[in-house]
Amino acid sequence: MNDENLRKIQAITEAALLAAGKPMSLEQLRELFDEGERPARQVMEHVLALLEAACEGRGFELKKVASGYRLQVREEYAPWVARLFEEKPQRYSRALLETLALIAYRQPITRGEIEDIRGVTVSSNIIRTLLEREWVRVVGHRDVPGRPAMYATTRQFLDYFNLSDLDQLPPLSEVRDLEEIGREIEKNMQAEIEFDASAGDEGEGAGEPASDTDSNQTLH
Amino acid sequence: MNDENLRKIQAITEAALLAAGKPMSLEQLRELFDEGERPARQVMEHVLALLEAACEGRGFELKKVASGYRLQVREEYAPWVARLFEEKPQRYSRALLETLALIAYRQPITRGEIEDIRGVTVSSNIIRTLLEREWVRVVGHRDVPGRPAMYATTRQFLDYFNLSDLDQLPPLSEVRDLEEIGREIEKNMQAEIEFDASAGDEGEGAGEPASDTDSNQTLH
Amino acid sequence: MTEDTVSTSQAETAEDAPTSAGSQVPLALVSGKPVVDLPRDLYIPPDALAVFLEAFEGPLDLLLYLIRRQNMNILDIDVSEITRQYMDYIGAVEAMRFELAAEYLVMAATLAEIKSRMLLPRQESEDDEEVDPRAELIRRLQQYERFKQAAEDLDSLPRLERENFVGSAALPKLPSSQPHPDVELSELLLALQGVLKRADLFTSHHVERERLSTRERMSSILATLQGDRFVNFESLFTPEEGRLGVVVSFLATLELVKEQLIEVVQGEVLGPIHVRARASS
Repeated sequence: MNDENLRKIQAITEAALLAAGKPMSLEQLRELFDEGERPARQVMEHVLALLEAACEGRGFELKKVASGYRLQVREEYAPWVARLFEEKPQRYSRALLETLALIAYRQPITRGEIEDIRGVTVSSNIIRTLLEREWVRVVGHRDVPGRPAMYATTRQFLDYFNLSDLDQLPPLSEVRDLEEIGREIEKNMQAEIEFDASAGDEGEGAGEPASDTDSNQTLH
Repeated sequence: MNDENLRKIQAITEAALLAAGKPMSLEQLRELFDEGERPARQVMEHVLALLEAACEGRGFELKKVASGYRLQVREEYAPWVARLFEEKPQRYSRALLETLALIAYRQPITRGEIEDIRGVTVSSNIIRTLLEREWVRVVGHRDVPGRPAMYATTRQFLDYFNLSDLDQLPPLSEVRDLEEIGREIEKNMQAEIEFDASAGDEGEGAGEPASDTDSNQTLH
Repeated sequence: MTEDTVSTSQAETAEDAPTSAGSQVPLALVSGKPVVDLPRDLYIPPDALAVFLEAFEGPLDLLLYLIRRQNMNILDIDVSEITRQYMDYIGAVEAMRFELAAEYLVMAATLAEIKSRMLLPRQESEDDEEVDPRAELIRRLQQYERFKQAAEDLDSLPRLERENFVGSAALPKLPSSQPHPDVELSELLLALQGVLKRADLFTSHHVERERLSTRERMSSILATLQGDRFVNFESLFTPEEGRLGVVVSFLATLELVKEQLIEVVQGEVLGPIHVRARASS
């Protein structure tokens, strides 16, 4: 068996393992070849050793597992490869955004106070999500029965929204004015377009109807 | 950007392409990296060139298709690799291929226009199959009565046929324009009349292409 | 290896088949006369008629086939001969009572019309350039042949699952990652606007205009007042922030007192002032 022949068997083996995307036994690999050209077991083993060496320094490696040999992405590259499989994040609910906005504008504020203004209960999930994202934190407890936690926004919240401090949020009077909001959004979008042509694809959908239960409001 | 860094980006790129098992665009590849370490476009292009070279002599190659880059088994090893798959590769009917060819070369095109050229109705099944395979899509409606859908091919179509661009389709055979055809016919009929009024009944062997050299005749 | 998977089309199969009908039993009666043999020059045996409609992609395809059999050039078709063969074909198929697609009959009519027009003396006209009655048919045949060829070219391109296989490798253990949704500031403001509009319905609530920096400072002061301990009032101020910063801190402290969130204690007149969170007591 000359070198050229070995190289060809090695390339075919690599090709087959990549096309199969699953483990193949030594026998299965040998059966890719016509009887007349089928490499002996020892030759096949030798070729697999050659292939293993040839994957040195590459993105993948040859692994022997129970059902045979397979090519596998090297574990050291898992952090990058994992990004391929990140699920597209869900959008936040209207309820969450309202809660966040109230914490930003009315901090420190308790859950009960948020509920009073929103007219509906605030789910624990929303609070937990905001805490996990480190956009809000508990800054104390109000001295009333039950000692409810008071929430405030964090530095990470400001960083995320590109604010240096809360004063950079538009004043409430402007927030009440729909046209003002429209202008604001337009301005933001203009800025996005200027700085990042691709950003324009997102962010316009904010006006979607609230998906959760807060449409049936009850008076307290 | 030093060599070690480039090698790492190259290995990550290879790992990601093998993990994805489908084409990835330059941008998608760059987005595997955190902003801080994200390679510039030129660097990424350089890395892809390095990767392409590194696949020399192996079982697979880097291929650029319409939706990006993919690692694929070298065609020369397809005969061995095909044995992995029990099922024979799918064959497509002439009707489907002709419809697909018309959409590919004449896009955007309506079903009626396809039928005009093929001289037969196009079955809904064919259109549905093409849409389901995501080889074609509706790109609009022609502004005529009934507003028929106009079809065009997709990137997946190009990917499937190993093309990066519609320009890479085999060129259409030439067609002589109608005026030219008209002249040819005149010429031929003239010849028929002159030489043998009854030639039309036999006709065998009359297939010599009319050459342009004997075009001393003018239309009436 | 791949070549033998590419089988010939049915039309070609028919072409290769024996030419003799091989039967003396009348196939059918056509116009009262028994049809014993299939028409001359037809290379489709009777049993192949069953696949006739599938074998050809319509009348243009059949015409091209007939033209090729005669070694004719498309530009130079002998309409009478082709029409005769075409009609024989149609007749045979109809005689076998196979359902014939309407397109074939339309083409038969078209051919008959062309043939009759070609028999008429040619009329010369001053204004109209005379159009050969075959021209439109030739144009269509040429056009169809182009795309028939293009379809064959397409079919012979290397393609996935036949000549090309995308490489994939097994995955190592991947770190789990939980992506966060993105939020635009404008979304946040719209949400707030929505809630304020609703809140307006509940007249008991008024969210008044306020310096947000004061509320922010209230939060941070509260955050430093964790636990039960008293904190020196002066430590709430950061002189490096300048006059404005000190004023904000002071306003925040007053607001906290007003909202009864902190208590302020002074042990003696002009003595040190201490504050602590009320809830912590």
